[in-house]
Amino acid sequence: MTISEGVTLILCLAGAVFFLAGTVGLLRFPDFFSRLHALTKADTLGLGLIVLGLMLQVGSIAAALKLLLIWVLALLASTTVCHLLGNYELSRSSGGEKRKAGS
Amino acid sequence: MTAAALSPLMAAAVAVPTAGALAAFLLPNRWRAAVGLGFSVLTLLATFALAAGVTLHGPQDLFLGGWAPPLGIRLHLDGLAAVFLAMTALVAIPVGIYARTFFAAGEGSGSTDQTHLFWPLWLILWAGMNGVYLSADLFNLYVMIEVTGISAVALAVLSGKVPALTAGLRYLLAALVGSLSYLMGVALMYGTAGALDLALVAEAMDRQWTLRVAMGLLLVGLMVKTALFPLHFWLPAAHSAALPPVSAILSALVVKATFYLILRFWVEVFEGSVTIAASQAMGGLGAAAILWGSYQALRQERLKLIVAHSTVGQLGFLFLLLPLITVDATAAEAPWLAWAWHGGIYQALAHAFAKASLFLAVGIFVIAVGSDDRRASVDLVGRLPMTTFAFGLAGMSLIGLPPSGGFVAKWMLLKATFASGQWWWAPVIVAGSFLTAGYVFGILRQAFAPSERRQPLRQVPKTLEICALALAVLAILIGFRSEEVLTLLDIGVPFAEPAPPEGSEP
Amino acid sequence: MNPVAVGFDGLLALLILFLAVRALTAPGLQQPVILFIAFGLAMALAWARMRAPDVALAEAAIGTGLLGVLLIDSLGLFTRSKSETPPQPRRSRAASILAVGTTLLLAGGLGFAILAMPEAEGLAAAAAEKLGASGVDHPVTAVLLNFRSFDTWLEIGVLLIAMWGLFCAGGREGFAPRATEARPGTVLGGTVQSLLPLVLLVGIYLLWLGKVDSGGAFQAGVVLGAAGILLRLGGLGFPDWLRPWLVRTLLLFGFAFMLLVGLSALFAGAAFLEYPPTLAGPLILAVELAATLSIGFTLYCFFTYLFDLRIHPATASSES
Amino acid sequence: MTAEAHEIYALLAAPLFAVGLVGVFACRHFLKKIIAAKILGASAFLLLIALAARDHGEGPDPVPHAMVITGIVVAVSAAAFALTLARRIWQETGQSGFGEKP
Repeated sequence: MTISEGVTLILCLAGAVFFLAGTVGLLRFPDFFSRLHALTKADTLGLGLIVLGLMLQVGSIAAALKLLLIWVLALLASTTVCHLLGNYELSRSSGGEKRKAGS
Repeated sequence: MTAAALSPLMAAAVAVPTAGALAAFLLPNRWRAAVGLGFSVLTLLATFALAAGVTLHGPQDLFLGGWAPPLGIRLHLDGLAAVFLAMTALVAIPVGIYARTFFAAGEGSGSTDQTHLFWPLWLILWAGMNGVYLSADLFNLYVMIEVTGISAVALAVLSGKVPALTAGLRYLLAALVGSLSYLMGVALMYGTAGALDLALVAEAMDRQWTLRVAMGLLLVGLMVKTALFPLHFWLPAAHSAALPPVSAILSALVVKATFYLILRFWVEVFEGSVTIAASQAMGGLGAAAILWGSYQALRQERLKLIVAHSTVGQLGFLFLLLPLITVDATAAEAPWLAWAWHGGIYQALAHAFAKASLFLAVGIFVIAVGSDDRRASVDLVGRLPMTTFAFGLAGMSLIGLPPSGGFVAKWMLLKATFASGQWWWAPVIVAGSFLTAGYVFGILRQAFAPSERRQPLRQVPKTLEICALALAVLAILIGFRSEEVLTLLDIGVPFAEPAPPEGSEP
Repeated sequence: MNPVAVGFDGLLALLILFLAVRALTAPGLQQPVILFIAFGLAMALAWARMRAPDVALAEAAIGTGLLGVLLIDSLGLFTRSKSETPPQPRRSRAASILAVGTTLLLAGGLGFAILAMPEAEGLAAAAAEKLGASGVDHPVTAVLLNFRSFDTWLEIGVLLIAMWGLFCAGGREGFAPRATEARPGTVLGGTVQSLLPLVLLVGIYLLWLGKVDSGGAFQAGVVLGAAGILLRLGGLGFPDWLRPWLVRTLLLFGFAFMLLVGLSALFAGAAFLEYPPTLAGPLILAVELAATLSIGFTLYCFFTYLFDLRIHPATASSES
Repeated sequence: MTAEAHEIYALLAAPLFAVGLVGVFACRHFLKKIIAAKILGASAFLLLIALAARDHGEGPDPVPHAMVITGIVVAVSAAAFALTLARRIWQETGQSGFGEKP
């Protein structure tokens, strides 16, 4: 095993651990916002680590950039979706008093 | 006409109605009917040219895109295809004229404007049916079946009313189950035979397990779409809730398209691998359909439901054909094979014209009387003589009274049952005719009965009445001109000799 | 034989089956819809495992993506607009046993048939042999747009027919004028609008890629359609400049264009849909461009029509 | 891709087909019926692709791939049509399944 393969292995395993943690959090956390928190944070980091690990293995710069683009787009999408979900939950659960749980 | 001219004409049988559908959709609403009828006439001409061409030059093949099977898609034209193409076109013209007048008079539209979609949908449905008759490729047939099925459901819900919507969703789900079961059968066949062209698949057929299951899936899928008892559950509601011209199309033509496929698969692809027991089972279902459908028709209170249930029963007669043509090797040259074959196809033709006429006539009754209740249609003979006459003529053919097309069909089927020794189908045929007579005369008696409480009728455009009568006359006329039809029918499908002629082998 | 791979495929197969069963047996509507979307994603993984990336792309984008959006949108309708669903009678025990029994019987019979299937050659060799004359270098694109272009043409037609079906079922031909509902959030709208150039780029890239690799009109069309749907969700209504005649033209453009190509072959004395060998490449690209446009627009219209119908139902005509 | 893998997926098509078919009839809600029909379709696609993966030296067979792409588009078109019908029936009558009292 070369050094780069070793690094890839470590990064991917770390990424998988984050995914696992995020999923456990989604299942175990008590309320909506902490679940959302667990999911998005862990997925973002997990995906990032795996992408980083895979970037070491592809042959060309172009392919590596494509992988990076996947991560950036996933980041954008998850941020937007997280915002929408949070907004929806806020308007649903507290009606008028949006301030309370907003912090 | 040369044989070379037939290839573009075969493509035209699909392409011309499609072009008509697109033109009709693109143009403003007020031009759609004219464009639709114009393209209908063009399609009729193409169809008749194909029938003439196949009579002169024999069966033809067309490789679409210039790619021969096994890779490409083949269209195949023979007598059987030509007869069904012609049947569809002959029903299409009167129904089209009826529809134009019907919608122009503001019937069936209510406050919604989507009825203008009749023309695009009907023409694409026609294109799909022509494709079903011509295509000789398992997967292309799947796509054709879907084109036909989805446009048929869209037409069935054209009125936008709740009963039509509910019946339409049931129809759509049944159609999906049917076509996906068919597709599963296709997948198994492709896996076993490694080809999609019907002639190539037929070569690979044997009594192997996988192919039997594939055959079963394919047949059951097509039976759902043909509404063979007990898979007919979706038909009465869908056919009776649709607008009259649509009901005529659905009942007369659309169910025949999948029956046509069952027939083609049975004699050209499964030939040699179907067992006598399987054919008897199919015949048994047909017999049950005749009795159950006709009995249900007798019990209905609403005119359109009577005619719709009658379709379930009359479709049963078609399936009696299968046990009569499936025989062991000792009877391979028997004369009754041709009788049964001709009788079955004739039943399909006669029913198409008669049923279209009945639905159009009932549509006229409903407009005139203002109610679908059978008890409301009293004392009509003096006031709607032409339509009552049309109903009587079409009913005559449905029952099988001479000299109608229905008589020729049932007579030939009866002859075949006795000649083949399968006498047990004969009582079913006779009982079916009596039950049919029961509901036809039930309506006619009312129409002839003078009544005190007769209500004023609404004015019905004469064109509607002429269209219904024209179809009824066709149903009778094919009883007189059977020789021409049978000559055409025999081209390329000399019975029990399904091998394609030379030149068509890829 | 690689035990890790077999183990992975076995687990994935079990997962797919589990998701399918649960999607149909889970209570309520929300769970089934979510489980069905998960089922679609797992299927996409299965396609990829079987070296069918074209199918994986199509399934993930159309089969799961678009249909998932439509299902989730329906979820809101079915659970909200009428106050309470009537209490469903419990299914009897006998009916459940019948359902399970039928399922097992069917699965057994069909499974046996699949196991007993002999190994037929298939058409891979035939397609490889003719690939050089097809005008493209990717075998799947060659089959779709040349060898079996008749199927593809009709399939684009089915999209159009389904749109007509939607018009009939919805009780209105055409689209509601610019919708007036509030924007769900400026973050979504902003993100979508800033990503739009990238989405268009990806669409064109996929279209161009179809000549040599996995990709093509369907995948590109879906990407364009999805961009439209996101814009709609982001608060951008059906654009005013899309006049009814333009809508109709866009809906049938791909289907009609391919018909014209097919018919001009007839007039040139060739078979329907036959391309002259020297022109096959450019013609296929032109057909794909037209198809992409129509596919993307039709998928967008599926969604928009349903979405509008929820907000502005057609005039009720419930008298029977 | 090992030789065994496509056999696993080919075999998976059988229970999926059965589940989908029974589901179309047994499920009560329109939405679930539509989902069942989609699963039914997926089973046929799965078998076709698994058959294409049987390698005879030229790589995967492109014909079933094209068939399945065609099939997916057709299936989604039909599903969108069915959804429209179901939603319209619900909006007009409040029925979410066949044979319900409004």
